[in-house]
Parts: sequence; C-alpha cells; structure tokens
Amino acid sequence: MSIWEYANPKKFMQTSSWALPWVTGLAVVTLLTGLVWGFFFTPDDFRQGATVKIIYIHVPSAMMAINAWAMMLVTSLIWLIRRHHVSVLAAKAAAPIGMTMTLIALFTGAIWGQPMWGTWWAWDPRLTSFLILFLFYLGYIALWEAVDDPDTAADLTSVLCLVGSVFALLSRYAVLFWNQGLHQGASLSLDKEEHVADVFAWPLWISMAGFVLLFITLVLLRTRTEIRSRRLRALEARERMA
Amino acid sequence: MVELGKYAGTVLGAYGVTLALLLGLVWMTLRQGAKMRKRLEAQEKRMGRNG
Amino acid sequence: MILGVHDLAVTRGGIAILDGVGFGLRAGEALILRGPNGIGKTTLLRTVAGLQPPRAGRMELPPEGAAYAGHADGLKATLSVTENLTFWARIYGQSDIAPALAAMELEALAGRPAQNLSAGQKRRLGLARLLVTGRRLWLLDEPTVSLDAASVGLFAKAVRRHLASGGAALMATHIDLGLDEARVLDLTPFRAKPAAPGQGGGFDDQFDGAFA
Amino acid sequence: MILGVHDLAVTRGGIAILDGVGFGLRAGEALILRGPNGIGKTTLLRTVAGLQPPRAGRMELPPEGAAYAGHADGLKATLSVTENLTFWARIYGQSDIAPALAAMELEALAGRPAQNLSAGQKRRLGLARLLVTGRRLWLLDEPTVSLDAASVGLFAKAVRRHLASGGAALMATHIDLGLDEARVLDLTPFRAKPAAPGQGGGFDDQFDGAFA
Amino acid sequence: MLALLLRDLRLATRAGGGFGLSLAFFLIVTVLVPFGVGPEGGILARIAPGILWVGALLSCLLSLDRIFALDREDGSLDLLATAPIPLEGVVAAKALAHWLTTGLPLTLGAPVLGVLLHLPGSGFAWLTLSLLLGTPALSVIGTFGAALTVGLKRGGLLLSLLVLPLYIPTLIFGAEAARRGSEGLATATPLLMLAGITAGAVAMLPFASAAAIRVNLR
Amino acid sequence: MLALLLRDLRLATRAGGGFGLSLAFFLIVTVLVPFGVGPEGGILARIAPGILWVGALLSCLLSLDRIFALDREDGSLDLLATAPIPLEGVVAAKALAHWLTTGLPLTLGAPVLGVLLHLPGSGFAWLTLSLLLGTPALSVIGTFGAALTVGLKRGGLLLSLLVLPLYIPTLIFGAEAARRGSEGLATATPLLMLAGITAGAVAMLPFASAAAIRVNLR
Ligand code: HEM
Ligand SMILES: Nc1ncnc2c1ncn2[C@@H]1O[C@H](COP(=O)(O)OP(=O)(O)OP(=O)(O)O)[C@@H](O)[C@H]1O
Ligand SMILES: Nc1ncnc2c1ncn2[C@@H]1O[C@H](COP(=O)(O)OP(=O)(O)OP(=O)(O)O)[C@@H](O)[C@H]1O
Ligand SMILES: [Mg+2]
Ligand SMILES: [Mg+2]
Repeated sequence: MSIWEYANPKKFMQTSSWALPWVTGLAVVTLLTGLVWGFFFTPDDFRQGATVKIIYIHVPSAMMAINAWAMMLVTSLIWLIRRHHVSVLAAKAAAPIGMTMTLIALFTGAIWGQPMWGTWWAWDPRLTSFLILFLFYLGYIALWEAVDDPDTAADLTSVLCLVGSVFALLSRYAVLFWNQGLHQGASLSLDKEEHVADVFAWPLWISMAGFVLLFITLVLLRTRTEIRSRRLRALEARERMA
Repeated sequence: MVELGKYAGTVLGAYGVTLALLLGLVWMTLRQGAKMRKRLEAQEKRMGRNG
Repeated sequence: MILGVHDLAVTRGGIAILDGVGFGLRAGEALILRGPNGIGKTTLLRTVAGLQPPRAGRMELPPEGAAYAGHADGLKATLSVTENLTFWARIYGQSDIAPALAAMELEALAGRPAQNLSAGQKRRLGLARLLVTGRRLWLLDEPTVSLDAASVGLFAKAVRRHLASGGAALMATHIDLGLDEARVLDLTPFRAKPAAPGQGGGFDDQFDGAFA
Repeated sequence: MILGVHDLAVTRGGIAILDGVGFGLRAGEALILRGPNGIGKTTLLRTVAGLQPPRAGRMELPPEGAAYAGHADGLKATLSVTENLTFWARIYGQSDIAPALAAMELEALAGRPAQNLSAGQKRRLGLARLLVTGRRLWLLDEPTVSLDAASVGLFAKAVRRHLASGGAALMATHIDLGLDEARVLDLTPFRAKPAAPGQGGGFDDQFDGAFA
Repeated sequence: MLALLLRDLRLATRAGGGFGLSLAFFLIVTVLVPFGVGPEGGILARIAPGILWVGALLSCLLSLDRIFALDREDGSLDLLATAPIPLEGVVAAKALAHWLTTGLPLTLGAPVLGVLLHLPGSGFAWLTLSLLLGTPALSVIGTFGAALTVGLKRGGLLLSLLVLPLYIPTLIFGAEAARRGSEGLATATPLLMLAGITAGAVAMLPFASAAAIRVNLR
Repeated sequence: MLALLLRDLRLATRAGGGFGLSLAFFLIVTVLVPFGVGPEGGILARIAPGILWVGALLSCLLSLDRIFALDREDGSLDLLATAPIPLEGVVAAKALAHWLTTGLPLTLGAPVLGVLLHLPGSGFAWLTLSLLLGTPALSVIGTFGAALTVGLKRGGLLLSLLVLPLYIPTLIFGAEAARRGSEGLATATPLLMLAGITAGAVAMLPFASAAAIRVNLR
C-alpha cells in the first residue's frame, strides 16, 4: 500500500473519515493543555512581564505559517510530477489555514511590539518576511479563485507556488541585507545563551504540537470539502449530458 | 485568576485576536464543509447515487 | 494518410464532450464536421490542433503540424492588411504573400489597417493567412462566418486548390460551403455518454462509492 | 408605419459609404438587407439604431426606439444565462424572462455561466435578449451567425411571432433565414459615389480649390 | 439604473471581478514604499499621509478601465446606449458602483496601512475623513476619463495619463488635510475645498461623461 | 522569433500602442509624490532613489497586461502556439519587446525625473546603473505573471497582486544600490545581487511562462 493510492478520492475519504475524530480530539486536548498551561500556570518573565505569555501563540503560529507553505510546495510538486489530484486539493485546502496563521503571527507580534518596542510595526527582517509571505498566500488564493477550470487552476497555482518559493527565499535574504532588525533570535535553539527557561519551554512545545494537530485537522476537513466539490461538479456535468 | 498587571490589555488582546481568527477559520471550514455536503447530497438524491 | 484520428475523446472544462471519434484524411481529401450547437466541434478542432490534450485516443498528424483557424482571426487592428499577412508568413518561414492576397481578393485593401475592415473583409484576411502557412493540413472552425456568397466562392476555390496540391482540410460549419466533393461527418452519434459508474479513467470518475 | 427611411446617407470613419437609401417598414413586415462584404450593412443598422448620426436624409422611428442586436451579444461571462437575461429585462422594464428562455430553448442551460456556452448557445442567448426588450422594431446584424439549422428555425419562428404581434424587423444577413415572406433590399445600388468636386455637404468635401 | 448598479456590484464580487484587488494593490504600494526608501520610522512617519493618498489614488486609477471597457468589448455598451434609460444615469450608476467597490474599501483600509507606515496617532481620523470626502471625486473624475478612452484598445495607460492631471487638486487638498491632521494643525480649509471638489464633480461630470460615450460609440 | 519581436515593437510604437505611456506614467507618479508629501527638498532628496525605483516598478507593472492579453483576445496566441516556433521563444521575444519598450525608456528617463526630486548629484549614475541591471528582471518576472493570468478577463489587478511579491527582492537590491550610491556608500553587493537575480530570472522563467501559457490555452 503506497501513498499513491490516496490519489483515489474514495480511498482518501474512507481513511480520512476514520482518522478525523482521533486527530480532532488530540488537537483539542493538546491545544487546550498548551494554552491553558501557558496562560494560567507560567510565571512572568523578569524583563517582559506578563507579555511573555504571548509566546505560546506567537511562536507556534509563526512556525505553522512557514510549515503550511512548505507543505503546499511539496504537495504542489507531487501534483506536477504525478498528477495526484488529492495532493493539489490538499495544497488548496492548506492555503487559507497558512494565511490565517500568518495573520495570527503578525497580529500577536504587533500587539507584543507595542509594549516591547514602543511601536506596532517595525520594518524588522522577520516581520517583513512575514508580510511578504502574507502577500504570497494572498496571490496564491486569488489565483485559485480566479480560474474556474479546476485542473487548470491546479497547474497554474502549482507553478506559482514553485516560483514563489524561490522568490520567497530570495526576499528573505534581501530583507536581511536591507535591515538588521530588532527581533528576537530563535529561542528554542540549542544555543544556551538564547535558550528560554524550561518553565516556558514545556507549554510552548505542547502548544506547538497543538497547532500542528489543528493544522492537520483543518487540512483534512478542507480537503474533504474540496473533494466533495469536485464530485458535485462531476455529477452536475453528468446530469447536463444525460 | 492570573495576574497580568499592566500588560493585561496586551496579553488579552493577543489571545483574543488569535481566538477570533482561529474560531473564524474553524467556523468557515465547518460551514463550507456542511454546505458542500448538503449540496452534494441533494444532487445525489436527485440523480441517484452514481448519476 | 495526412490525419488519422482513432477513438478520440475530448473534454471541455474537465467534462467529457465527445467519445470514440475516429476518421482519416488522405491527401486531397476534405472532411466537414457537422452537428448541433454545443456538440463539440470547436473542442474537437482545438484538440486536433494540439491546443488541448485529448482525454483518450490517438491522433496521427503530419510531422510539421497543422494550420488552425478559429473563431478569432489573429489580426492586429493597427497593422495594415499587408503587415498582418507578412508577419504570419515570416512566422511560418514563408515570404511571398502576393498569391494569398490575390486568392482572397484583398489587393485593393492591402494598405488598410485591419480595424477599418468590415466583418467579412476581416474574415477573408484571416483565411488568407492559411495560404501563407505552407501547412498541408488545415483545421477550420466556421470559416465562412460573415462571408457573402462571392467570398464563400473564393474560399471554396482556395480549398480546392489546396486539396489539388496534396493538402487536406478538416472544417466545422453549419452552412453549405459548395464543396460537394467533401465528406461529411456528423458528430451527434459521438456525444459522450456519462461514464458508467466507476468506469471512467479521469479523477472525476473515481468518486462513485466514495461517499457511501 | 413603424420605420421610415428617406434618402439616407451613412458614413464610416468619416467616409461616405451608402447614399440615397430609402425604405419603409410597416407593422408585421420584415426587410432583409443584402449586399457584398463591406457594402455598409452594419453601418446602416447602427445609424438607424441611433448609435451614429446620418450624414444626410431622414428617419422616422417609433417613439420608444428600436432594439438593436449587433455582432457582439452583450453577455457577461461570469453571470449565468438567467442573470444575463434578467438584467436586460429589468433595463427595459420587463420582468418575465421565462417565455424568452423557452423560445430559444435555453431552459436547460439557465444556470450555466455565459462563458461556458458554445458559440451558437451564446448567440441564442443574445437573441433571447430581443424578446425581453418589448420593442416593436428589431434591428439585427447577422443574427444567425454560428447557429445550427435547428436554431435558425427557432429564430425564424421567433421573428414570425414578433411580426404577427405587430412588430417589424430589419435584418442584415448573408445566408438564407427561411423567412420567405420577408422583403429583400440589396444595398449594392446605393454604394456612395465619390462626391462631385465641390458638391458634397461635409467639411471634407469643401477643400477643392483650397490649395490651388 | 438600480438594475445596472446591482449587476455591476455582482460582477465585481464574482470571481475575477476585481473586488478586493484594488485594496490589495493599495496594500502592496504601501508595502513597497518602505522597501524603496528604507526602513527608518521617522522618515516614514513624515511621508505617510502623502504616500497613503498617492497609493489610494493609484489603486483607484488602476481599476478605472474596468468601468466601461468590458461593457464596450462585449457589446453591452451599445445596447445600454439604445436602452430606455438616460446615458447620464448609466454613467452615474457606474461611478457609484466604482466607488462602492473601490473608494469605500480604500477608505476603510487606509488606517490599517497607516500602521505600517508609522502614521502618527493623531493622523488616523483625518486620513479617513479626507479619503471619505475625496474618493467619490476620484471615482466620478475617473469615470469621465474612462468614458473618453472607451473606444481604445487597452487604453489603460492613456487613461491614467488623462485622469492624473484631473486628480491633482483632489490629491493636494486631500493629502494636505491628512498631513495637517497628523501634525496636529487646522484642517478645515483643505477639507472644505475637498468637499467642494467632490460636490462639483458629482453634479457636473456625469453629463460630460455621457457626451463622451455618445461620441465614442459612433 | 525576430519577426515577432519586430511586430511587437511596431505595434507598441503605433498610435494607441502604449509606447511612451509607461514613461508618462512614471513621470506622473514622480510628480504626484511631491504633491502628496509636501515640497521640502531635504525629505524629497532623501526619498528620491526609493520613489524613483517604486515609480519605475509600478509603470512597468501597469504595462504587463499588454504582453499577452491582446494576443489572447484576437486569437493570435492560439495561432502562435500552433506555429512552428517554440513557445519558450515566443515568451522570450515578448519579454524582450516589453523591456525594450518599457524598461529601457524608464532607465533612460529616470535621471531626468531625479532632478525633480532633488536627487543628489552622486546618485544619478548609480540610479541608472541599478535600473539598467534590474529592469530586465522586472520584464521577465512580469511576463511570467502575465502568462499565469492570460486566460482571465481583465486580470490586470490580479496580475499586479501575483507579480508584486516576486518583485520585492529586485526592488530591495535596486533601491538599496541607488540609495547607497546617492549617499556615497559602497554599492557592489546590491548591484551584484541585482545582476544575479536578473541572470537567474532570464535563464529560468521563460520555461515557467511557456508552461503557464500552454495550461491556459487548453
Ligand atoms: C508583527 C510582527 C512579528 C512577526 C511577523 C514575528 C514573527 C516571528 C517568527 C516567525 C518567529 C519564529 C521564529 C523561530 O522560531 O525561528 C517569532 C518568534 C518570536 N517572536 Fe516574533 N514576530 C513579530 C513581532 C514580535 C514582537 C513585537 C516580539 C516581542 C518583543 C516578538 C517576540 C518573539 C519571541 C520572543 C519569539 C520566540 C523566539 C523564537 O523562538 O524565535 N515578536 N516571531
Ligand atoms: N468552460 C466550459 N465548461 C464547461 N462546459 C463548457 C465550457 N465551455 C464550453 N462548454 C460546453 O462544451 C460544449 C462544446 O462546446 P463547443 O464550443 O465545442 O461546441 P461547438 O460544437 O463548437 O458549438 P457551436 O456550433 O455552437 O460553435 C458545449 O455544450 C458548451 O456548452
Ligand atoms: N473606421 C473606418 N474607417 C474607414 N472605413 C471603414 C472603417 N470601418 C469600416 N470601414 C469600411 O466601411 C465599409 C462598411 O463596413 P460595414 O461593416 O458597414 O460593412 P458590412 O456591409 O457590414 O460588411 P460585412 O458583411 O462584411 O459585415 C467597409 O468597406 C469597411 O472597409
Ligand atoms: Mg464552435
Ligand atoms: Mg457587418
């Protein structure tokens, strides 16, 4: 049994309907655990005060914003190479989720920036990269919306995703070159100096897992909806020809 | 209740925005899913299960 | 054999339109496609022209491809008749446009910008383009739309000359072209039937039972 | 008398095309304009529709004006058949589009976006628009382009019904519409002759001698 | 007329209809400026009201050719011109539809983009107010420009060229009001002038536009 | 291919073909900015390189939809796709024609407009050089965007939305080079990056564009 079998919508619908309750349950539990722990049961940071609690949503959402695009890149490639329909529908399904994650990272960052840096927005490289990522999501979704033949749209958006990824990386370097920035470095890195204290790290890990599971749940749900809409299209066509 | 001090607005605002966006996304996902399922069922009823 | 079409199935907007179409076209032959509006003549011609992939079946085409003329004529409004024609001739590696102008009686209009032509004059220019492609196979979609009787006559003469010189033509039309030697293929019997549940090859046919 | 045209002269791009055209159209009558490509049928119809001023002559039109249908059908690609037709009905203060849909056999396509129609289906929708205008005078420019024989029949029936209910129709076409009762006017004799030196009325004719 | 307005709004909100895209363009222009002039907050704050007004104006401009060109291409404009509604009404309905799908969203979106350009806190209200007063003039003037160029293939850039000089008074007073507002100065005079321009344009230009269309159709 | 290039150049220089209009748009954007931000020389000089780059980018952007849309509408694109020249060559010829009628004139016009914005004397050479290196990338990337949207009615604004994020790296390095040049700093790194982007885009994107057109035609 290979993953290519899920190119068959029937197989995918069966498996996903079996998996969904489990993933959903797990997502709700982890997300609630991580966020409740983080919000109610962690101490304040000595420098940032209570604002450090924002980290439990800011970091996971920032991470998922990037991961969602990476997943779209992979699934788009699979579509272009193997004509795997479910794969590209999953990419389509993931885009609005990734865009929401980008928005959450931007909004929570902006709200955090107000007390920390004294401004809602700064043209810091990481913030700027996220703004650009947001634009990529917007363009990708708009292209899906604008083309009405599904396979044409799939091809065009996949090519865009591919070319866009190259340019997104390029923007990242351009932005770093352009402005050195105020933003935190990676605090979960192995570098001891930057490492966040364990009291903060555990709930952070858990809510990151929660965001991943939430993402999987939503992608499954949305992919099922996309498959249904393809099915509806096919049935309407049959009806018209009959 | 946790003590958020002078940053209450900031922290609650951040959590509020996040919850609103996430709930919005989940709600949209579920609503679109339900709508599509209903349309598909109506169509299948009309045509017989396999057209 | 210039064109061979075997068991071809064509789609439009992802939906099967025609199924099991087969015919052959030898040098000197013309075939007229008929059928009611919306049966899929345009779609079939675009598939044969290579503008869209077939859903199933096989085609044998001349190695250099075919000359296609669709509903739109590919004219630039601000270029003159001569300039328009010269451009297409150069694209196809030809150089002499005079015979084409003469065949469609466009000499008098040669210097006129295409935007100042009437509907029928534009169409005549569009057909003159075929003569400068040098291709043996012509694919024509409603070639005589907007043409008056005299121009239809010119067109028929041009097609006959093309056939006599070893070419072939596949045409979709609703009206009588005065080409009595051409064979006629009615597409109505090839209308695609809905795939039997679970039988079709495409993604859209694999759903049956998916939502049991 | 629904339409009276007296000694009309029409221009295109500032150049006289037709001269001295005259005819009348009573309730229940249809007139077919004929003539070779480029003679000026489109220009004449646009002039009668009021889209461009005549160069000379006089027209008597019904007070509410005429319904014009040109080469383009005025359809919005993203709106459905029903939405397109409803829009035009409301513009003309009508409300019921069902008879028009039925007359052109478009019921089966009613929910389809216009962009997914074939050439002939689009044209049928364009003609259905005439039925919701409620106008007595129809001006039609090559109405049956792209239509198959059955649809031409539908169109002829719709015109007959319109005439029977006291309407009139002026049509330009190159093909046989199957409307044997319609009169035919060949425009060839009205082709404008170059104005005699110094005689034409327009500004462009007043140059003679100016650069002696 | 109402039918026309509703149709245009429906067309705009359909897939590919362009609703939201001019807002997106506004966002993008605003984002590009810092990339061009560099990330320093002080300079950005100083030029923010002006850049936002220029950005709104450009996004408005880019959507102008949709007003008539599509209707011209598919023959609708010929048919509307022979329909039993006055062409002036057609033009007014089109301008209103354009404002509802472009000017209004731009006005509502501008404060959000102000954040990106470090617009001073006192500037937000004045920016919004000046856009609210000024964008209807942009739509009406733009409709006039679109009517002038309706006969031309891809007249887009020519249209911009014709309309931009007409936009300059609106821009000057609008940006001035926003700038004074953000610096805490009096804004009454430019706002009054802006309102005057809008009122005058709305009252007079539809007649000129209708005349231009009649000429272009023949 | 040469025939296609020559035809495109001839079409662009015919009446209504759009040659010079993008230059005019560039002029007008540059003129609008002082109206928007106020006339102070110091600020203008400071933002001049950035504004000129943003203006050039926008004018380039506005002319993109002419690249394929006209050919699509009148059927030429169908015919070119079935003609005996590779579609990659068609795309490359179109991009080159676009650069010759847009990027090159913009590059040559920018120094003149620099005077209007009080660009410091040392900045002129660097501005021109950076535009010369960067505008080919703008044309090639824009051709890709135009190829993606060729099937859509008035895809103009969607096209902008798709293309602008792709333009950001070019803009950043280009404007940075021009700004550093005008402030007398070292410009080698951004210029090298700019050249790298252009070389990469010219080498790779025509294939992606041709693929997108093939998909759109079917
Ligand atoms: C709007 C703006 C912002 C965006 C788009 C943004 C983006 C990001 C991203 C992408 C990460 C993940 C980095 C990683 O894990 O490698 C991150 C982490 C983080 N951000 Fe932000 N940020 C923003 C504003 C802020 C502000 C204002 C603060 C607080 C002063 C802040 C503090 C942090 C911290 C503490 C982390 C965790 C450290 C880490 O794991 O890297 N961010 N942010
Ligand atoms: N984008 C689309 N999506 C779905 N169906 C479509 C689409 N475009 C066209 N169709 C349908 O495909 C069918 C075939 O259209 P096609 O244009 O090939 O017909 P045709 O035989 O050329 O008709 P005509 O004689 O009217 O030109 C039509 O029934 C049409 O309604
Ligand atoms: N802008 C223009 N300037 C000058 N002459 C023009 C212009 N447009 C069209 N013409 C010429 O005007 C004449 C009349 O054109 P018109 O479109 O009315 O002809 P028609 O009878 O409708 O022809 P068809 O049967 O081909 O549609 C033609 O000879 C045409 O070449
Ligand atoms: Mg057809
Ligand atoms: Mg005509």
